[in-house]
Amino acid sequence: MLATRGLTWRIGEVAIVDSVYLDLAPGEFLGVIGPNGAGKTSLFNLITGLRRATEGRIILDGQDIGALPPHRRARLGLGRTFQASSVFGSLSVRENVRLAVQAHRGGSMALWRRAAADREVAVAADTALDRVGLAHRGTALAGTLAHGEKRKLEIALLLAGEPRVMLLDEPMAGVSAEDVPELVAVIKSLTGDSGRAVLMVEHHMDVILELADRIAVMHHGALLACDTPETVMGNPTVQEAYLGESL
Amino acid sequence: MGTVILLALTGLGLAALYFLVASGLSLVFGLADVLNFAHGLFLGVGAYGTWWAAGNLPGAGPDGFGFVLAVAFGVAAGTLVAILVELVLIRPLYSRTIEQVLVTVGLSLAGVALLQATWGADARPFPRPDWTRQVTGILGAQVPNGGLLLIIAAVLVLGAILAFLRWTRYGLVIRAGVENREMVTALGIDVRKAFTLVFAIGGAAAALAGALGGVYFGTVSPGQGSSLLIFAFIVVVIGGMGSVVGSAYAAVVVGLVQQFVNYYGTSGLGDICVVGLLAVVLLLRPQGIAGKVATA
Amino acid sequence: MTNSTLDAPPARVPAELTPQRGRWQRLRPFLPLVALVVLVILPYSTISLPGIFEGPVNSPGTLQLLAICLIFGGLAAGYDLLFGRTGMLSFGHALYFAAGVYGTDVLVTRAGLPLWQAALLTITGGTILAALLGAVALRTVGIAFAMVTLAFAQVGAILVARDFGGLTGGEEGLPLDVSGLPAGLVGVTNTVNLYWLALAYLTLVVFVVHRVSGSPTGRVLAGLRDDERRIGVLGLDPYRYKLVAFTLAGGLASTGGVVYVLIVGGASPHITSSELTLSLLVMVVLGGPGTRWGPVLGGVLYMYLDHRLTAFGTSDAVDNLPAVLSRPLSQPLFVLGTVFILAVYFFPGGLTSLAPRLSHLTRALRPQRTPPG
Amino acid sequence: ATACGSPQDTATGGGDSAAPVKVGLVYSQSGALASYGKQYIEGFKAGLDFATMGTGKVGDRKIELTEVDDAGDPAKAVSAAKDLIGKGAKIIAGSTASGVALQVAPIAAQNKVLFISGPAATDAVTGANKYTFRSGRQSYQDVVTAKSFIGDPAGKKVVVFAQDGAFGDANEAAVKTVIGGAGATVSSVRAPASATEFTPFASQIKVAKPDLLFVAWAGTTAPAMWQSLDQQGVLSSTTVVTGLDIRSSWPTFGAAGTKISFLSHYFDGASDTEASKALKAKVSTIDLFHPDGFAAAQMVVRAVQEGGDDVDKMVTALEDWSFDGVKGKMTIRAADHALLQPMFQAKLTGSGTAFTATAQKSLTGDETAPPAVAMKG
Amino acid sequence: MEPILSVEDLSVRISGLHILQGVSFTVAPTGVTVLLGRNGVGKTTTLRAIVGLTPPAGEVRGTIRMGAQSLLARPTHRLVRGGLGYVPEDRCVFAGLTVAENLRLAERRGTSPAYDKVFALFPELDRRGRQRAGSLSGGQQQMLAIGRVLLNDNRLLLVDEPTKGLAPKVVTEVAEVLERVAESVPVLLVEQNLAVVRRLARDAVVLAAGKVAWTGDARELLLETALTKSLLGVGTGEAHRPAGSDRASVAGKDAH
Ligand SMILES: Nc1ncnc2c1ncn2[C@@H]1O[C@H](COP(=O)(O)OP(=O)(O)OP(=O)(O)O)[C@@H](O)[C@H]1O
Ligand SMILES: Nc1ncnc2c1ncn2[C@@H]1O[C@H](COP(=O)(O)OP(=O)(O)OP(=O)(O)O)[C@@H](O)[C@H]1O
Ligand SMILES: CC(C)C[C@H](N)C(=O)O
Ligand SMILES: [Mg+2]
Ligand SMILES: [Mg+2]
Repeated sequence: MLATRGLTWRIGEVAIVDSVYLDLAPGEFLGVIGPNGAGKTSLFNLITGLRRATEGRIILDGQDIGALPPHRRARLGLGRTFQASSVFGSLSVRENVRLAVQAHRGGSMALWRRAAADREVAVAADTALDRVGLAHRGTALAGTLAHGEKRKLEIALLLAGEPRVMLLDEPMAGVSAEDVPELVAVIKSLTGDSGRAVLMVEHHMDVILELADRIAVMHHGALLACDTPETVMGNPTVQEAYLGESL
Repeated sequence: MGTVILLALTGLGLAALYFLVASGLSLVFGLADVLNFAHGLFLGVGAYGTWWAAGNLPGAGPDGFGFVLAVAFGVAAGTLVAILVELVLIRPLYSRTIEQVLVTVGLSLAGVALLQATWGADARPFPRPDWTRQVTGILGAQVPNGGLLLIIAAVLVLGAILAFLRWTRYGLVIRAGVENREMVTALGIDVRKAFTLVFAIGGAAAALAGALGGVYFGTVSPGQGSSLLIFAFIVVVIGGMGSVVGSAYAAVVVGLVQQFVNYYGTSGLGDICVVGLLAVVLLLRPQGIAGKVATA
Repeated sequence: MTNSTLDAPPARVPAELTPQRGRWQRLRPFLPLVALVVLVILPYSTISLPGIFEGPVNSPGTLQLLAICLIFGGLAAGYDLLFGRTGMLSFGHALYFAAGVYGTDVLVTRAGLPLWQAALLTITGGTILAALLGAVALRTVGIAFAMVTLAFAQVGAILVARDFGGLTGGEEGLPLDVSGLPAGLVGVTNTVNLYWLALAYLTLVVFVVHRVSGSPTGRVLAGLRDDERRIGVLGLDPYRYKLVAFTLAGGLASTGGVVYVLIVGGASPHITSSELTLSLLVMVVLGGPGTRWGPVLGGVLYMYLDHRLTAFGTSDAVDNLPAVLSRPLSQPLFVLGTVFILAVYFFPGGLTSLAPRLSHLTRALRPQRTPPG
Repeated sequence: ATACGSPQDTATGGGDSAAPVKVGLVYSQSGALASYGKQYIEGFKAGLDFATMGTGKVGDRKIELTEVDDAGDPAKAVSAAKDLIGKGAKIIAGSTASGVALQVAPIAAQNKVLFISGPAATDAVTGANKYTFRSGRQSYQDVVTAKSFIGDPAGKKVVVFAQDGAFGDANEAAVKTVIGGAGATVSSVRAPASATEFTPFASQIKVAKPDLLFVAWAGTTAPAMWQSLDQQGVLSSTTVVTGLDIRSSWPTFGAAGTKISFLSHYFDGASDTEASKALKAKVSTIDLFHPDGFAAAQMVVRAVQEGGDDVDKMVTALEDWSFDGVKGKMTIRAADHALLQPMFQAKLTGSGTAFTATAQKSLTGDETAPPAVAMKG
Repeated sequence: MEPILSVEDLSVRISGLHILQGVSFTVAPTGVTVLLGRNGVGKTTTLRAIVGLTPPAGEVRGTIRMGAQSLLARPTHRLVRGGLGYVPEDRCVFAGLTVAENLRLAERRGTSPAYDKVFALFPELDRRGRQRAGSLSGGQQQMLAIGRVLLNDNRLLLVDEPTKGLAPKVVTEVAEVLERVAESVPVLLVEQNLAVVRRLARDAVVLAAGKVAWTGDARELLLETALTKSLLGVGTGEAHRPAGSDRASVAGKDAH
């Protein structure tokens, strides 16, 4: 479904992302782990078009999307969340999600219709909010949410876009332990039988282990391994490079 | 040949003037994040300060050491006003960029009007040593000494500012404070001092521009600062905000383009070229010539 | 200390849910209509407000002043579509206004076109101009965008000042040839018609801005203001939406120019200056960016002060003050500038922020009553 | 005090033969032209005193002045004019800046009130419409005066150095007609009004080697411009003519001052008329635009005397009227309301801060008469 | 033992929201005191109030004392110079400055900065001295943020979620660093990672609904599953423990 072929991003001499070959099948959940600075976020930026790769191709459903701007890629079904929450701070939580739903329904340039009157958008937005458990915060300004709540909103925004390939950048970062299972359930429900593929960066190993079908390990911009969780966890290089001593 | 030299050197003189105004603007704008529309006021204060001192301050006058004293007084006055403006008007408004615009626009209107109320709308003859009215023959060109004086002053100011930013602790604090004031404070540094300092430096440079511009033009009038300001802004932006070196390059380019195009092309084309240059530079390199690439 | 009642989140009640539905609240949606009606019938009143206006409300001088204020109210509201609602800081908005003023003036005075044709051509032209220049300028963002728009406007100012082919009259400006104009728009006795025209313009702009902000596109614009990158990742092209807002605002400004040239009876170059754009920004900030009435109030107040302060400066009250005070106070720009500075400290967030604070005040002053069930 | 009225109400002036006559003075009290405006109003008040023998009255009717500041902004001037007309003023005078005069003139015509433009120099006010007059000189008269400096222009080479825009255009055009028409070859060097560095232009002029350089420059950059011309040796190599501005600007010429030939609208001592004595008694030193205000007041008094409240009668009364103004004999030409008036050649002597102007020659109103234009409206 | 910091009846309102509603607790003069609670409960707000960084729209009431000295209403830079070190939640390194410059900035006048200590803990910072901090990865930035504070001697450290978004290996390293630091300086730590909490904390303060819901011995809190469950919503033995949880759970997953 999504594939990268020799994807590389250099700044000067340094390869931040170094010749990455990835394949993501429909319905697959691929976890990405790797030490801080391995290039995980950078890889996401390349795939979603926020950065232009210096070499290599990105293929979505057989089409090379490497030259498209971010919004075109999104329209093709690529959605993502950000490591540092990026929500529309001056809009209410509900408006945030409605905006995402509206974007998904097609960005027609309606200047005269009343946005609030669109029932379908409203319903879809409320559904997404419900799924992440933020329904009770609908009227709050997104900018005033606590960090963990922003993460949830971020996922709601993603959900609203019903993407076919989802890139989640550390969705659990800063989420209180209490809410982790809930979010995990939400993320789990994203894949299911829908044929959606997920690429998720996460440092919470147990979350990765619970969700991922395969795990890719990045190190110094390159893919160190990409295999089933069991194999990856048993790999001594991975242990050395990433997990380190246990507490 | 003589014409080319003359145009080049007078162009550089103009560039020097732009740079003196722009350098402070760029620092304040790029580092303290204040779009200071009242910067022209500092220039006006510098010019009127020098003018006043030459006539009234004991020891000061239009010649020799007296003139140096008058300029020093003008620069001190400009610096003082800049510091006061920062302390009283801008300081309470940091991080409220848009309200700062309102205040600085208000200040530029009120300040110029105040100069006018005090000394009248008409241009006053500017006291200056006789040699600044003369010309120096350089390779067949009769180059105004006032312009040469500006060039020398601008080079000195450029060197001083760079050394300050690069090698002093306050330079470091200024550069960091721009990014995150709060965090600088959280490291135990009183960041507000640094911003006052930036204003003081900018005010001093602008006041110097006012004094030497007065020498160059031969007069002082209340609106002088504001009319230079638009080109100074263009210079700041072409050069890249916050980059003093960028401002220097940009000032040279703008000064020379204006001078040469005005001579060889038709009138008014020089200004249009400069404005066109601004648009082209920004479209190709939105951060300006020397501007730092924004971090993602 | 051990205590485990943990359910309620920190106390906070969203404003929308605060039960505060007095009679007043139910009237609120109709207030704009009421205000409009009052403004429409205002010229029938001979009421005098000494000190505020030179003559009775229905005198030509007062109506002329009001008309100019209304135009700028509308202009500021249109500019806010860019600045307050989309987060685009344009320093070149004066260009589209000037295009409206000079376009109409040149077409009527030099080309002899009937007004309606000139107006139509000008508004179309101004809108296209905004679209074209916007298409280029929007390749940049932030301060760079502000400066590119400033550059374009500056070229406009230079062209007007150069007076190519004697078209614009250079620094002397171009008086409007009224011979072909409808009689109802000419002459002091018909100032009221110009007033109504200005009111219509203001109403149009407020309505358009209101509708657009409430539309799906308006929602995207609000999103752009907060996080443009996110809009792209959601699948919307930020560039297209910004261009639409820019073009629309440009078209509204040109329309304002058409009305303005009729009211003032000519074009003069200082409407092309960057100061005008800056004053638009000042108006919006003065009133409260991103609010429905703030920019309008700001524009009206700015223009009112701009016109009336000249009279204030020459008034006896000022003349009789000691020289230290009367000299600066007789400079209108000194007073105007000082007003801006004070406004920032006394009404942070703009004039519209005054309303909630006033209501706080009245509530605090009112004796506590048990809230109605 | 709520009351209802028609939205088209305007006060109706006078009718009553003892009611005061309302005269609106709209001019620059603040802004860049404030000092011109100040001279104008001083002149006007002195002129009113002179023409009404100190009574301030025409017959039994008091002249009631309302002064309004336009700050140099046409929009404000138009508002003020409409306000004054609405309140019954039949005469508007003032207009320090050309841009203001040009936009107030149509208002006067539309509302059939008398408009007497002030210092605004643009030729376009002349012949603007039936209701518009002028109390000052116009650019064309400046140029004719300049021509008098070079004797026979035939075969001479003349360069006009002027700022961009209408003021420069008008001067260039006038030089082409007046001096070029007399056989000189005229070329021009133009510079943006906003320029601060004049060396390129000075070099261009130097290269052109003209027999006469006519400079039309207004504004605060003028001193820098003169300095550049001087430094590049233009002033010492050719005859340079320009208009003499207000006294406070003289010191800004610096060393250049004595090298320039000035055409002058007026300076203290240029004439020795009854009016000039009366004016001097009031203002001690007469400056450039005092005579314009003085003449305006004389015209107002004449208009009221002959016309009462009837504006058309006022117009007739002013047309073809000759009177003794500060400058000497002034004549209002009926065809286009040009104000024919003496003009002067002047020289500055002294140095640095203390120049004195002396008249070289004066030209009569007929000698400097601009060509008549058709009345536009 | 006299507490190093005592917070009494701290109340913070930010633009109308009553975020902290009378919070009182103390920080012991040695060891780590951990501040726990769900997302949005006001942990960060508490730390920021202590260090004087409440946003302009905010209003702080109550008393905050360090020793005998009241901290309220004193400017942040004074507090910090007085020995209050603060590591913010989102790192806040100066992106445009190099790593070395970031560190140099943190030096305080009149003290000798302990560079060797910092570089021994984070050799990465030494190696990357000339790199611009903005181009560091999230984890590297966190190291810089902590290293910056450790340059100086402090009387109390406030550390907000230092392990957020860090790889397990680095989490361990950071925890070790904090452990060592805590031997000489008391630390008030906000942390979501219970494994880290368990390793470091001596005392715990649990916030809920803008108030203090529980204070006491951290070990006691973590031992009592019922208590943690009711206060924090998790039992210590449950699967969904955040990052850095011990390998046992990893192994457990492996065994599925
Ligand atoms: N714009 C940039 N310029 C220079 N270096 C960069 C830039 N962006 C990222 N880097 C470098 O690229 C490397 C990878 O960064 P990236 O943010 O992708 O890491 P990551 O795997 O997401 O780490 P973490 O888990 O800490 O978020 C880091 O070493 C970082 O310093
Ligand atoms: N500037 C602000 N304006 C309005 N509300 C705010 C502001 N800052 C924080 N809040 C609110 O205060 C509450 C507490 O926020 P705080 O960041 O202190 O929580 P936290 O306990 O640190 O959460 P997390 O674990 O997610 O970091 C949240 O509900 C948040 O919405
Ligand atoms: C300068 C003066 C001679 C007159 C005035 N400036 C005008 O425009 O016309
Ligand atoms: Mg990352
Ligand atoms: Mg927090």
